[in-house]
Amino acid sequence: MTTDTLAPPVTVTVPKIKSELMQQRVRAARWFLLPMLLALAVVAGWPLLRSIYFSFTDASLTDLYGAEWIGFGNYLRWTTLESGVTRYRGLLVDPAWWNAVWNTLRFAATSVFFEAILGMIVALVLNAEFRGRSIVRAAILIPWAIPTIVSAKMWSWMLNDQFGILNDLGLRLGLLSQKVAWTATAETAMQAVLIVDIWKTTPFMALLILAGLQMVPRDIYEAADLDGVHPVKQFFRITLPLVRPALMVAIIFRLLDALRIFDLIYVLTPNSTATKTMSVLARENLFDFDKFAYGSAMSTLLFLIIAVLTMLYIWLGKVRFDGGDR
Amino acid sequence: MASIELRNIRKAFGAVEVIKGVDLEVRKGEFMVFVGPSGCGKSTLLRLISGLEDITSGEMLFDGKVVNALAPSKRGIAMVFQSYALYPHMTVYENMAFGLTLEKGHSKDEIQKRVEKAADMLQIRQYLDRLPKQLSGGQRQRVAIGRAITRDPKVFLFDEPLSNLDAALRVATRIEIAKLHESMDNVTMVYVTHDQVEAMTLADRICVLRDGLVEQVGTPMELYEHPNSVFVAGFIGSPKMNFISGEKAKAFNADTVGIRGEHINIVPGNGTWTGTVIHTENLGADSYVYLEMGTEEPVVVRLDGANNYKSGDTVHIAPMPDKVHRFDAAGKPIR
Amino acid sequence: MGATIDLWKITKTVLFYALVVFIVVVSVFPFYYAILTSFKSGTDIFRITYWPVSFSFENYQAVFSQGSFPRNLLNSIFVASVTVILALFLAVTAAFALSRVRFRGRGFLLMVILAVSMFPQIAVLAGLFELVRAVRIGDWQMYNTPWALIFSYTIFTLPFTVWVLTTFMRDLPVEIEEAAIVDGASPWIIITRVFMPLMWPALVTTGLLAFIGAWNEFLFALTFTSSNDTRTVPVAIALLSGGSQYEIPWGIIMAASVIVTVPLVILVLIFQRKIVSGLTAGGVKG
Amino acid sequence: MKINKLLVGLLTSVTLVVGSAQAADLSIVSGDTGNGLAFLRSQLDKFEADTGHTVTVVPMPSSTSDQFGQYRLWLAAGNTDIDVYQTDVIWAPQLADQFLDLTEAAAGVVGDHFPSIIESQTVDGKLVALPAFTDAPALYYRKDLLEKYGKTVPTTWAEMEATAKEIMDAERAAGNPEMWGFVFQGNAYEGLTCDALEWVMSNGGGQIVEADGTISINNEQAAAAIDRAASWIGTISPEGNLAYQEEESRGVWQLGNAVFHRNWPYAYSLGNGDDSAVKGLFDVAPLPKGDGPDARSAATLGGWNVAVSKYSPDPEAAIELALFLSSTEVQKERAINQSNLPTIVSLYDDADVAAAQPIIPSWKDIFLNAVPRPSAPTKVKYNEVSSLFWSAVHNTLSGNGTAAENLELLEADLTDLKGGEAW
Repeated sequence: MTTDTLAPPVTVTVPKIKSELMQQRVRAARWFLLPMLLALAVVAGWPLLRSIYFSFTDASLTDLYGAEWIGFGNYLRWTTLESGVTRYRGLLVDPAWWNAVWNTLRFAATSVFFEAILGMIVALVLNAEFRGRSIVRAAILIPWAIPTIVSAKMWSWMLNDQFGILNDLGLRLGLLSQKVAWTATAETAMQAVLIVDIWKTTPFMALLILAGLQMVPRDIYEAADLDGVHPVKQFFRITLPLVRPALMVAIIFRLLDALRIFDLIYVLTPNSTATKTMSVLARENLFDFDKFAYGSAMSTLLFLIIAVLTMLYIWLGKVRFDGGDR
Repeated sequence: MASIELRNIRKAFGAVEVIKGVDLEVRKGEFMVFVGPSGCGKSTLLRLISGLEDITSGEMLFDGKVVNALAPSKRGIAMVFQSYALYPHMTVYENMAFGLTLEKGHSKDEIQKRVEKAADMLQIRQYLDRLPKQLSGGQRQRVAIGRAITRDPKVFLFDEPLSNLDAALRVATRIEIAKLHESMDNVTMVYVTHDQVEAMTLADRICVLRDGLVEQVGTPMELYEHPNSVFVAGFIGSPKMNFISGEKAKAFNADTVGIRGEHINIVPGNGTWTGTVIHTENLGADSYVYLEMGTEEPVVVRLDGANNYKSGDTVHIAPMPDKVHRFDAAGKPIR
Repeated sequence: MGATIDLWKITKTVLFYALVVFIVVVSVFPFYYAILTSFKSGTDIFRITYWPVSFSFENYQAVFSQGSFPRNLLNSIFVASVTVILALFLAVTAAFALSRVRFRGRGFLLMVILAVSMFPQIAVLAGLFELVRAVRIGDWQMYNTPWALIFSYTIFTLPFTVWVLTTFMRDLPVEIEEAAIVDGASPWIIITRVFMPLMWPALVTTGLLAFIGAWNEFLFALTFTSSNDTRTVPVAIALLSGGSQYEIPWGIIMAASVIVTVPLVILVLIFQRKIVSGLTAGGVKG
Repeated sequence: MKINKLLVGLLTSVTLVVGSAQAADLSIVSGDTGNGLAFLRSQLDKFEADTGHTVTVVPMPSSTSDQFGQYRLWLAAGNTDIDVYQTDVIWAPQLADQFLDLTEAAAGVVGDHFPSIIESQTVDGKLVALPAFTDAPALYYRKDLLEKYGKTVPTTWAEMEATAKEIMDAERAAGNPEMWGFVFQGNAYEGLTCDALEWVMSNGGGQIVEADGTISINNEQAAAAIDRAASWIGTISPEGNLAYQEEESRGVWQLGNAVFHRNWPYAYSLGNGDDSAVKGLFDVAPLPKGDGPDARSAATLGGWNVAVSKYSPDPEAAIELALFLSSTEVQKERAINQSNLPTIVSLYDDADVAAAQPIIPSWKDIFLNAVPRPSAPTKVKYNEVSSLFWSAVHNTLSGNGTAAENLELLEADLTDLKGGEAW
C-alpha cells in the first residue's frame, strides 16, 4: 500500500525500463478500453456532433439536409435599427431559456440533495440485519422499477385535486385544510414534481450507496463498536468516508439525470413555466416548434452548463481519478 | 535457489526518488532482512525484487541473469503480504492452489499433493475447506505463507508479515518462519520489517536501509558489534544504544560515543560518569535504570536480574572499555 | 440499570421497525394504489378507495388482448438483458483499465465518458435515428429490430456502468491484485477470477439499475421501432388505449404497470443475495 | 444514343406500369385508440380485398404531442417505411412540405366535404391531407339539475355562469360539497387554445390570427372573454381546473360533480355508460356565445385526416389508400360504429347514421359553428403561436396579470414571431 496514492510517473530523464508486467498491463488496458470507447464513439459521437453542428445552422425539420451554416446566430445575434437601438436576439438573451435554466438548477439541487440524504438513510436501514430484509429491499426498488411514463401518470392521477388520493389522504389525516390543485398552480407544481422525482429516484441512490456500504469490510464496525464509538460519530468518521466514492458517483449520475430531467415533467406539467426545464424547452423547440436549430443550440448550451457544473462538482467534491492503481 | 544481485538500483515515483542507488547481493539460500524506519524504501526495494514495481535504472540479476523486465510470475518468487491478501471468495485450498492452476502442466493430483504438503507443514490441513473469513488472523497468515510455499519458489519474499498480529502470535509465527527457513534451506528469503528484533532473530544477514540507500549489510552480530554508523548503532539492539556527545565524548577522542546499556557497569564510586536515577524498569530477568546525566536523552543501563535503585539516587557508572563505539562528526565509526 | 438499557433497546428496535415500515409504505403505496386501480373498471376509477372494493380482471384481460403485449414483454426482457450483459462486459474490462492501470489521460478519458451522459436524450434522437437507419448488413437492417434498441441504449448504460464499476474497482485492495500477479494471473484472469467475485454487490447493483433503465426506456423504443412485434413494454403501455382519443384507460395502464413491475421485483428477489456480501471481511487484514 | 434513350424510356414506363398494377405493401401510422384501431383494421381488410395491396398498421401512442414529434422526425429523415400518416387537423400546414399534393387525385371528391375542412387542409393551393372525420366540442349540461332548479339551457356565457353558480351553491347547501358549476380544459396545452379560442371567437374577438395572417388577438372583446373565464376559477370552476385536460374534466363531470362541462363528442357515449353517475341525466348544446354585436356560438374544429408521405416508395397505392379512408363509405361506417363526425355533408342527413347515432345529426348545429384554429395562416409556426396563446391565457386564468396586459404582450410576441409581412 505504499504507492497507491502517488502521482502517475512523469517521464524521467533516465530511459525507462518497460517491464513485461507493465507492458502487459498497458497492452491489456488498451484492449479493454478499445471496445468500450469504440461503442461510445459510434453510438454517441455522431449524434452529439450532429446536434452541435445543427446549433450553428438554420436547420429545420422541414428541411434537415438543406441546413445552412449561420455561425452563432442561434446563440446571439443583433440588429441595429435605424433609430440606433440595437436589438439582441438568440438563446443567450431569451428569458424563457434562462427561466428554464433556473428551474432546472433549482430542481436538480433540491431533488439531489433530498435523494442523497434519504438514499443514505434507506441504505443504512437496508444494510442492517433484520427479518424480512430481502422483501423490504425488493419493495424499496419498486418506485425505480415502474416506467417513468407510467409512474408520472400514476402520480398525476394521485395528485389530482378532485379524485386524487393524496388530497383525500391529506384531508383525512388533517395535513391539508382544503384540496390542493398540485399541478395547477405555479407554487405547487414544482413541489409536486420534486415529490415525485424524489420518490422515484431515491431507490437508485439508496442501492448504489448500499453497494458502497457492502464493500466496506464489516470488521471495521466491529472494531469501532468495541472501542465504544458513538453510532453517530461512527457514521461520520467511518461510514461516510468509506462510502464517499460510491456516494459521489451516485450523486454525479443523479445530478446529470436531474439536470436533463425530461419525461417526468413532460408528462406531469408539460407546459407550466414554473417547471419547464432545459430539456423540456429543448424538446418543444426541436419537435413542436419549427426551430430545430434553436433547440439544438439549447441542447448544446445545456451540455455546456452540465459540463461546467460537473467539473465544478468534481473539483469541489474532490472526486479522485487516481489511486487504487498500480 | 537463487542469488539476487542489485546493481545501482534506482526507483523514482514521478519526481520523487525513493531508492537512490542500491548495490546489494543476496546469496543463495540466505535469509536476508531489510530493516529501517518507515519511509526508508525497504518495502519498495522488496517490490522491485518481486517485479511488482518497475526499476527506474540499474540492474537486477537473479542467478546472474538480468531480470529487470521479467514479470513477477516468471521470476520464481512467492510473496507474503502484510495484509495477507488472500482471495476472500476462495477456500483455503483454492487460495493455495490458485497459482498452480494458472501455470500450465500441473495435474490435479500434483496440485493437491503440493497443497496438502504445504498445509501439513503449516498445520492448516483441517482448514482447507474454509473461507478466509472463517479463520483467525494467525491462521490467515499461515495460509498466506502456505500459498507461497505451494508455488515452490526459488525466492521467498515477506513484506512485514507479522505487523498485523498481536504480540504473542507474532513471536509464535516468527518462530514458525524461522523453522520454515531451516526446512527450506535451498530457498532464498528476503524479509522486510521495521522491527529490529525480528531482524536480529530471523536474519542470516541484515540490510539496514535509510533514505533509499543501504546503510550497512552484515550478520546480526556484525551489525550489533560493529555498526557502520550512528544510525545503524541506534537502530540495532534493544534497549537502544546510548549516545553521549560533547565534553564527555571529547574525553574519548570522538564526536559521539555510543555504549549499549548492557555494556555499562554501575560502580561503587570513581566511575567514568555520574548520573541521577530518574526511572527504573524491572522486567524480571533483567532491569533498566534510566539516568539523567546531562545528555540529550537519559542514559539506560541494563542490569541482570532485578535492582532496587530508586529515583533520585546518584550512581557512578563505567562503560566497558572495549565495548565503547566512537563516532566522528559525520556519524562514521572511528576504528 | 439493566432495565433502562433494555427499555432503550426496545425503543430503538421499535423506532427502527417503524422507520422500515414507513419507508416501505411510502415506496409501495403508489404501486399498491396502482394494483387497486387495476382491479377497478369504469367510473369506479374516479372514486377514491383505500381497500380493494371490487375484483375485476377485465383490465388484465384487456392488456393481453390489445396489441401484442406478451411479445412486447419478451422483447423487453431480451433487450434489457442483452443491453446489461453487453454493458457489464464492456464496463468491467474498461473499469479495470481505468482504475488499475496507470496511464496518462485517465481522468480526461473518464470525463469524456461522462460527457456522453450530459447531452439531453431528446437532442441525440435525430442523430441516432439517422445512425440506426444507416446500419444495414446485406439485406438485414437494424431499424425496427431489438438490436436498434440494444445499440442505442449503450449511450446511457455504458457511461454509468463504467463509472460506477471504476469507482468500486478502485477501492479493491491493491495487495489482492498483487498476490494474483505473483501467482501468475493475467489481467483477464484477475478481472474474471479475482475481481468479479469480489464485486458482486457492485456488479449486481449496476446491472440491476441498468436493466431497469433499459426496461423503462420509452423515447428510443418508440422512435427506432415501427411495428407491434418489435416494440417494448413502455411503448406498449403508451399504446394501450381506451375507447376514444381523449380517454385514458387508467385501469388498463395500471394493470400493465403491475405486470411490468412484477418481473423486476422477482429479479431483485433473485439477485438480492448478491447485493449483499462480497468483500465483507476475510481477505484483507485480520 | 437514340436507341438507348428509347430503351430507358421503355424500361421506366414498363416498371411504372408494373409498379402500379402490382400489389403494394403499405404502412399507415395511426394514433387511433382501441376500438378505433380495430375499426381501422376492419376497413383496411376491405381495402386489401378490393385492391390486393396489403396494409400494415403502425400504432402510435395516443398522445398527439408524441405523435407529432415522431412524425416530424421520421419525415425529416425521409423515412420510407411509412406511406400514409393520420394527421391532426392542425398538422397539415406544418408538415405540408413532406406530404404529397392530393389536389389532383381528390379532384372528384373534395366537393362532398365541408369546404371549411378542405380549406383547413389546403396550404398554398396544395391539398395536403384528406379528411377522415371531424370533431367539435359541445356544452354538456345536467338536464336533471336544470329541471330541478327550473333553468333553461344557457345560450350566453353570462347565463351559463349565473345558472352554474346558482345550482352549484344550492347543491352544496344540499349536502354535496364536491359540486362545481363548470369544468373545462384549463391546463396549459393545445386544449386550452381550443377552449380559449371559443371564448374569444364567441365574444366577437376574432380568431387570434386571421385567415389573411393579421394578428388580431389584442382587442377588447378578446380580453373581456378571457377575463370572464379567469373569474370562473375558484368560483364556479375548481382551482385544479387549471391543470385539467379532457380526461380530468370528464372525471369530475362523470362523477356527477359538475353542472356544465365543455368537451368533445367522445364524452357523450362514455357519460351514458352503465357505470356513469350521470347516465341519462345530461344532454349537449352548442357552446354559449358572448355579448356584443359579433357574438356567436363557436366550437373549435378538431378532427383527423390522412396524408401521403412524399417518401412513400409506392405513392399511387398510398394515395389510393388515403382516398379510400376519406371516402363516403368508410366515413359512414365510422359514423355508425365509432360515432365519429363525418366530414361529408350528405352523411348528416343519412338515415342509417341517424338511426345508429342520433347524436350525430344534432351535432350538425354545433359543427356549423366550428372555427378552425389559425394553423393555416401561421403555417409551420402554428405550434409556437398556439403555445404563446395558451400561455397568455393560462397566465390570466392563474391570476398573473389581466387579460389586457397578457394579450398586449402576446401581440408583441406574435409580431416578433411573424417576423415580416408573411408568416
